[in-house]
Amino acid sequence: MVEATGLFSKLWLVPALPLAGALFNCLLGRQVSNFVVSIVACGSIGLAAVLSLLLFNSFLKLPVEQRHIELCMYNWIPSGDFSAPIDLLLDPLSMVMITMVSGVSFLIHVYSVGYMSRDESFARYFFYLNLFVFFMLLLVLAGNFLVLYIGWEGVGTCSYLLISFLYHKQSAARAGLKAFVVTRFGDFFFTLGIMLVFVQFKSIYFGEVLPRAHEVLTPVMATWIALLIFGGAVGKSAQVPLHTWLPDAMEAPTPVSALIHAATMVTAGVYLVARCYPIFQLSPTAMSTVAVIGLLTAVISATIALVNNDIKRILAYSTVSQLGHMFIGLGVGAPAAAIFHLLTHAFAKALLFLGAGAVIHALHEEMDIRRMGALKGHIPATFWTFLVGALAMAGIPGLAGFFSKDAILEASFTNGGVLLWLIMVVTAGLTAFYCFRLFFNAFLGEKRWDPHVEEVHHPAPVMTIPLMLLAVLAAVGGYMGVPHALGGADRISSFLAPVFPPAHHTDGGGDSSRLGIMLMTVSSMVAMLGIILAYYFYVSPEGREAPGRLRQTLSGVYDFLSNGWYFDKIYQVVFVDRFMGAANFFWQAVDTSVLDMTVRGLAGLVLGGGEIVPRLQTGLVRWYALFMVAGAVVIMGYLYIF
Amino acid sequence: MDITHWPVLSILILLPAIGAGLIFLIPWADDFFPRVLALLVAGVNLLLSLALFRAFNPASAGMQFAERRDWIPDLGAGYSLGVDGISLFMVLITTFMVFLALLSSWGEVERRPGLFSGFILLMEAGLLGIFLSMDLLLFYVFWEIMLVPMYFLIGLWGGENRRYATIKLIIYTMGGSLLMLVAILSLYFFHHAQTGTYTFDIVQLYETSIPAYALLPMGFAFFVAFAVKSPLVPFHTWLPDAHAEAPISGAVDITGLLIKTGAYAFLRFFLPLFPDFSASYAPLVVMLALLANLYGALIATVQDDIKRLIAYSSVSHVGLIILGIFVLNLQGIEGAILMMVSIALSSGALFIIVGMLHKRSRTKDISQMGGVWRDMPLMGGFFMFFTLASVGIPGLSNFVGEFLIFLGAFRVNVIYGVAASFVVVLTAAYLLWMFWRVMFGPAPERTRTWYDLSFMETVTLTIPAILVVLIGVYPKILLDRIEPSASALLVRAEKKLAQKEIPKNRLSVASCQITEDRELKTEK
Amino acid sequence: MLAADQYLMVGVVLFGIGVIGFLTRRNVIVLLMCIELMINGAGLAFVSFCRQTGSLDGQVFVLFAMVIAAVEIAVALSIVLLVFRNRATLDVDEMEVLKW
Amino acid sequence: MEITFPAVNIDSTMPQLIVALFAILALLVEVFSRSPRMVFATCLVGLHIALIRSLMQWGRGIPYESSLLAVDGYTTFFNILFILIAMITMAISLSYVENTRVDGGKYYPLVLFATLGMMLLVSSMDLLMMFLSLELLSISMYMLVGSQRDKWVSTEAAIKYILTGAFASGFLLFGIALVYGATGTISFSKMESILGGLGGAGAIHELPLLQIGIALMMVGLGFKIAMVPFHMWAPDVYEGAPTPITGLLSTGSKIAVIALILRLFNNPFIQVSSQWVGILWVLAVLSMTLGNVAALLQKNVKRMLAYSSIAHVGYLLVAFIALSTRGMEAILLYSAFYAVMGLAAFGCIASLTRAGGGTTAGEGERLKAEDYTSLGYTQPVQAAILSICLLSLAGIPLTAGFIGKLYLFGAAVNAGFVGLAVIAVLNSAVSLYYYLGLMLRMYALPGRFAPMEEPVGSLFGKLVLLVLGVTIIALGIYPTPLVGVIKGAVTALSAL
Repeated sequence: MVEATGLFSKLWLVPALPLAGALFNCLLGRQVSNFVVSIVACGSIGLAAVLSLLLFNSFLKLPVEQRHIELCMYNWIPSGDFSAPIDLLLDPLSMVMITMVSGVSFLIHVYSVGYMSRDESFARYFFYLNLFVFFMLLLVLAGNFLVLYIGWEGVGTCSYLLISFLYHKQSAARAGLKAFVVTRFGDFFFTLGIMLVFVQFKSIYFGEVLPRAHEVLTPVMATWIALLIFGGAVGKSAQVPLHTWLPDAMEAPTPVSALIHAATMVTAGVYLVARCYPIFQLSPTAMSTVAVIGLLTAVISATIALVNNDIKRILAYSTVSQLGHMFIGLGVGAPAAAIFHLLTHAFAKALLFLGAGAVIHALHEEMDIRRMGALKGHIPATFWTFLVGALAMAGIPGLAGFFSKDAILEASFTNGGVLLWLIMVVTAGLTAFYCFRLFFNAFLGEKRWDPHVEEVHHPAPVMTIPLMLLAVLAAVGGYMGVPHALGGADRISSFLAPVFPPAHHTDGGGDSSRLGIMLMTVSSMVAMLGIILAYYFYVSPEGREAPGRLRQTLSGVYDFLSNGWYFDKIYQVVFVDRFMGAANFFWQAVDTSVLDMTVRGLAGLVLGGGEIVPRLQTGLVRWYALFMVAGAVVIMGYLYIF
Repeated sequence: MDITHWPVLSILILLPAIGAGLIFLIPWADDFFPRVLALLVAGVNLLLSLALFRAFNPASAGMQFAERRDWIPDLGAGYSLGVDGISLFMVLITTFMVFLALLSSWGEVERRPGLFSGFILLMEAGLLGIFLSMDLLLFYVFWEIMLVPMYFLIGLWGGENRRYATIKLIIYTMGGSLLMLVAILSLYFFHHAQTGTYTFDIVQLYETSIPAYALLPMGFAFFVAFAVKSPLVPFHTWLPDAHAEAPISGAVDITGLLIKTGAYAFLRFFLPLFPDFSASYAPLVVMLALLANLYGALIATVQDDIKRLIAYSSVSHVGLIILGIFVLNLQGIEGAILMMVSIALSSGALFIIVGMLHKRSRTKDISQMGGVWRDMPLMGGFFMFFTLASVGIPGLSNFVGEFLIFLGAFRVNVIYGVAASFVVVLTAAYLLWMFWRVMFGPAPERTRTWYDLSFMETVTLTIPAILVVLIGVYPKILLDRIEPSASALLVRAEKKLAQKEIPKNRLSVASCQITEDRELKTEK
Repeated sequence: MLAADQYLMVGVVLFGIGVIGFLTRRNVIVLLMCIELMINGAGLAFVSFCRQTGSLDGQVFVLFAMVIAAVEIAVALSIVLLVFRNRATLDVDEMEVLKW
Repeated sequence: MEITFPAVNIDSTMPQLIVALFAILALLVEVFSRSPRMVFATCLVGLHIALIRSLMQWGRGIPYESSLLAVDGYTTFFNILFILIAMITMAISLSYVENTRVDGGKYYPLVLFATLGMMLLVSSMDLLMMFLSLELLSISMYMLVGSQRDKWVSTEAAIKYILTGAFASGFLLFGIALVYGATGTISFSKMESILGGLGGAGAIHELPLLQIGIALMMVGLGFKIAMVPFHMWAPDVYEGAPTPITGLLSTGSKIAVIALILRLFNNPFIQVSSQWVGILWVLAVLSMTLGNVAALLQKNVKRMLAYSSIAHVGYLLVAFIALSTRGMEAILLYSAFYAVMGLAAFGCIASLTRAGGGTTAGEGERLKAEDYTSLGYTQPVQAAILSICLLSLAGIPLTAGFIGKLYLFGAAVNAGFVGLAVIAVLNSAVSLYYYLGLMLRMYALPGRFAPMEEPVGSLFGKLVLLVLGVTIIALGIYPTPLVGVIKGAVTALSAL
């Protein structure tokens, strides 16, 4: 552990700057002009991003073994033998994360200035957004579990606030509540995990827990802890079965979806598992659980994305699916690949969402891809950048997504088996298909706009420039991790290596490079196939009827998919209705009936006595005398008996 | 201000009592002056308690600023006051919330606001008396006397059902506490039988060992009295009525403080007096607490009356507090104390907000609201903030207490920890659902006239908001001062258990946390 | 010659008649007479005990009791007069404004 | 057979003599001046002198004891208490008497005679003295109850009281006869030594005459203190009597009889007392419960307080059953407290009477509960004092009532009657409903257009009430001085 010195002692500024921005916008946002608000908001994030880059620069200069810097701020919760300080940890993993988070956040902030310009709650929006960035940075910089938990809950809260941002919409309020409660359900496991960690280690510092994990934990305990922590990740990263909140979260303004529900917050689960990787490594059960959940998620959400018609929901399901990929990567022992995919996905998906935002903006809040089309000529910048994003998502060679996805595919093949790999390749094909289904429907083909749309809104430069920058990142971001097979250095893996202790198996031997190239070829082909199929279905004149026909023949499957595998409905019946039923029962039957009636009954009994007893007092003297005589007789009888 | 040589605790209690006396006795021509007087007194008391906080020695586990005089020497009852880490924050939160209650009810009380302020001051005196008494009889005096102003606050300014609410309040709390009086007397005579001295001094009574046959009924009497006040399911049904029928938010806040006395009394009196009872019945109590936690959350979900909803959420939170106390370890107890402070702040502020809504809407029915955010964004922000605080978002005050309680519970029994943390999910669900129904969605036409917060109202809400953040971010201020007293409490209970040679499996967790030097400190 | 015990029995019977009379009759004057019977019963008991124990206390007591009874009756009659003036009745069962 | 005339110690019986003297003097004044105020003044002067005389006797050991009378610390304590009660009764009567057209010239001397009865009753050392003083007290009270001659309720109360009272006296007298028959003496001290010589409770059981006698005596005495089931007269008479007399009935006459019962069960009947525990246990529970429950929904305030006073007898019995020094202390303490509370409460009601009260029930007086709505804003003094009384009767801390109940229930718990104490506290909880209910009513926020009302009651009356109110609070906060006095009185009784 290295004490923070020099520039690193200013590490706290990275989260503090967005916090300052947030506070400013919270307290004064209503008093100052939108311009000031946006300057403060973007400026604070921008500074944080610059600082992150500077830190990165200095970090790279450190020898590898010193790349673990802790900065303790103060002791937050000291209680007996428990103590949870606010401390920050800068290691390669968090370094990468803060750079990505601050950078992408900055771009999205800038974009938002244009996107939200006409919103009356401009300041509130940036307050939330800045606050979110603060919590996200705190999350990734956390030096112990509880600080991570602050960030974890904080981002969830901001996500809730932003999903419900359009307060007048019932659907937005509903989606916000759902997002919060579902993720909170995951957090329930996470807190238990934290407590279990403390009980086992008497400490919650990453620096103390993780290195000692293999000494302290029995395999069973490791499994428990890993699964509990993974429970949190499942909620936050929208994995099956807790994925249902993310599509609904698309009620949020589009930049929010880009930032929170694509690039950063939802990946926190991946980050968490990666962070606790030493514990997961101790438990094969946990590892396979992670992989299986990831696989299920990837497949299920990819299939749902095939049939959805809401531009943002398609992207949301795509996000869920890609997160599934990352978890597969983690589960099969390739955490570096997962983090790599996290980064490239962040660029690409942020780009796609922002592009989608531009589309929606252009068509006056239209979200249904069936009522779009032919936007290519109207918003060319969006068109081209979106294309880059879609290609990157689809995994076309040369773009960012390709490298990272293939790193995971390769690891799955070697560690997980052919079947796993095959399913993932098919999923990759589906990904390419739905990305381009969306792309073609939105930008090509004929106009199917809503008749009310007379004129297309053209995105302002503040919106297009971030798009372009993200497009560049999505295009070239993959070059930080060109695999050895392609003659690259796979710098990201080696950079992250200190965080992830080597697994017991070796990946990437001399023999594997040829295998790697072969695998890449197959997956690229499948992706191409997906794109071509999408073109055939949605652009080419011959295939125009195909989707309809397909829907007819496979109507059962179609319904199943378009209802999202009926997850929501089942949850409604099994959990929500039951819960409300139980609540009503306890209120009506137990609280107001049994308990309240007991009290009322007792009171009624006494008060009823108050009605009856005075009736003894008839006012008749002889009756009174009778009482006295009776009393005398009873007393004498008592004395006689005893 | 050097207050170490003042009888500062007496002043704290007497000042509001005298203030109330002045308000009641002087035939004021106008309601303005009594209100100003009350605010002044509450303000001075707040400052005084802050000075007390500054002068408080965080390292000491014993009673500080102790005062002791004979009161009824014939009975061995003393006028004996003292403050330690456990009561210090109860005192602070009381003075603070009373001040806030007076501030928030400034424009809210329409009829006889002067009298209203007088009753609030009387409540303050009683509450502080409860928290500062070191003599069981004195404690009982304050414990009982609290009910009178409470009764009047609800009975005079209450809603349509106020009569029912007051009756319930009286039946429950008086029934419970009078039984405790019998138990107190029994304890007192047992002590005499063992030592030959008549005394109500709790430090001496702590040493009394209660014969086995009397343990259960006496423990039960104390338990019921405290459980009613807390209130723990199934003794809780007075609270929703009391909350719902007190239309003035200030009065509700005070009720909020009143229920803290139950949990406080568990800590101060029940644990040290009945460690064996506590230890052997702790699983039962914990079950009850967990049940309360879940039960309150469940019922809160389906409430349409916003005050009832928050009241049931209090029931749920109280379950957590009791859980923290009865897991009998340091984290649990510290968490419980923190939680009491936090809930007073967050629920108190929520009630103030509900009062503000009520002032504008004349309704407590959630279905009559909706879409309020559009016209009252500022209030919405505060509302959101305090709702989130109640939900237990880290960085805000409730989280710290909650987490410590969970941790304490988890260490004792994994099931406790699991059950308690699960309810947090439900808490989030019903509180945010409430928020949604009130603030979000399309706004009905009539809400248009609901104006946003005035300056005064903003100030009223800002102060607790700052404290919520402060405690959430830097709870060390509290924890440092609570810890010596809390561990001394555990040590004492354990020692008493050891004397009785009862298998002390329950307290073993506590023992490993408390260091030797602290034990020595308690000895002094 | 009757034994002392038998005088006592007469006293008890007198007392009992008084009690039963008080419980069964409605006229105020009769009630007062019943009370008189009770007191006389007690007086008889006193006297008979006096004979048994040989002390004079009982006889003294009887004298005082007779005086007291007279006073009581006098006061009662004045109140009865008041009642009669007010209500023109001597039926105790009609004096029931005060009840419950 | 020799007859000894007991010597009378003039010096020691001075307070009693003074009261008697001034009662007669007042009657004479009435004859000559026909001014009630003059009578009032005479009586008050007499009471003051008697008070000073009694105070001088306090703490001087056992000045005097004969076969008829004992003047010890116990008696002196009660003498002072009764004189104070009489003074307060007179004070609260002053404006009431004038407002309700009571014949003050007879009224005040009767109060003095009643007081004399009480004083003699407490100092009685034999059954004859006891019977005579009890009758003196009763007959004075009969007349006082009926002293509102133009009001039917007063007359009805009087006839009911005298009929049932004389009926009870019959029982008492018969009981005395039987006790005399069983023991052969009417002197308390002889009785004690005779019964003590019999050898314990087992032998007592062989004396059916004694047992029946005591039982019949208890009927007569229980009637006086309105103990269930001999309480039936109380609500009616309390309601109908002039309000200050109700106060006197519920305090003075009751306390005197309780003091007597204490003496009886401590001295002559001490061997029998353990047999009575079971009966008294039941009667205590009945009295408390019946009194409180009946009061719950009572709409007439005086009647409510009457039921409440029945309940308070139950509370006193709770401590009585303990049969311990602690219990006696508690009873004495509570009696003193109850005297203040009861008189103050009825004083407040009396003081609310408007001038020129009518002839029918309740007219001119505030008796119905609804008359008390928002009273706190129109008659602040009376409402405040009445509130203090109610709080004290309810046993809320910082009032005398709480300390009293603490002592009472403490004595029961100490003697092992925990169950009884539990019932007693539950009863206290029930009683809050009506005490606090009335209080809440008095402070119900007045409507915007509530009619204004002039304050009633004389300044003098209010001052007296104020003093009583302050006393209740003061004794509630710091009872220590009174506790010391009572300890002295109890020691004196036990020393006999």
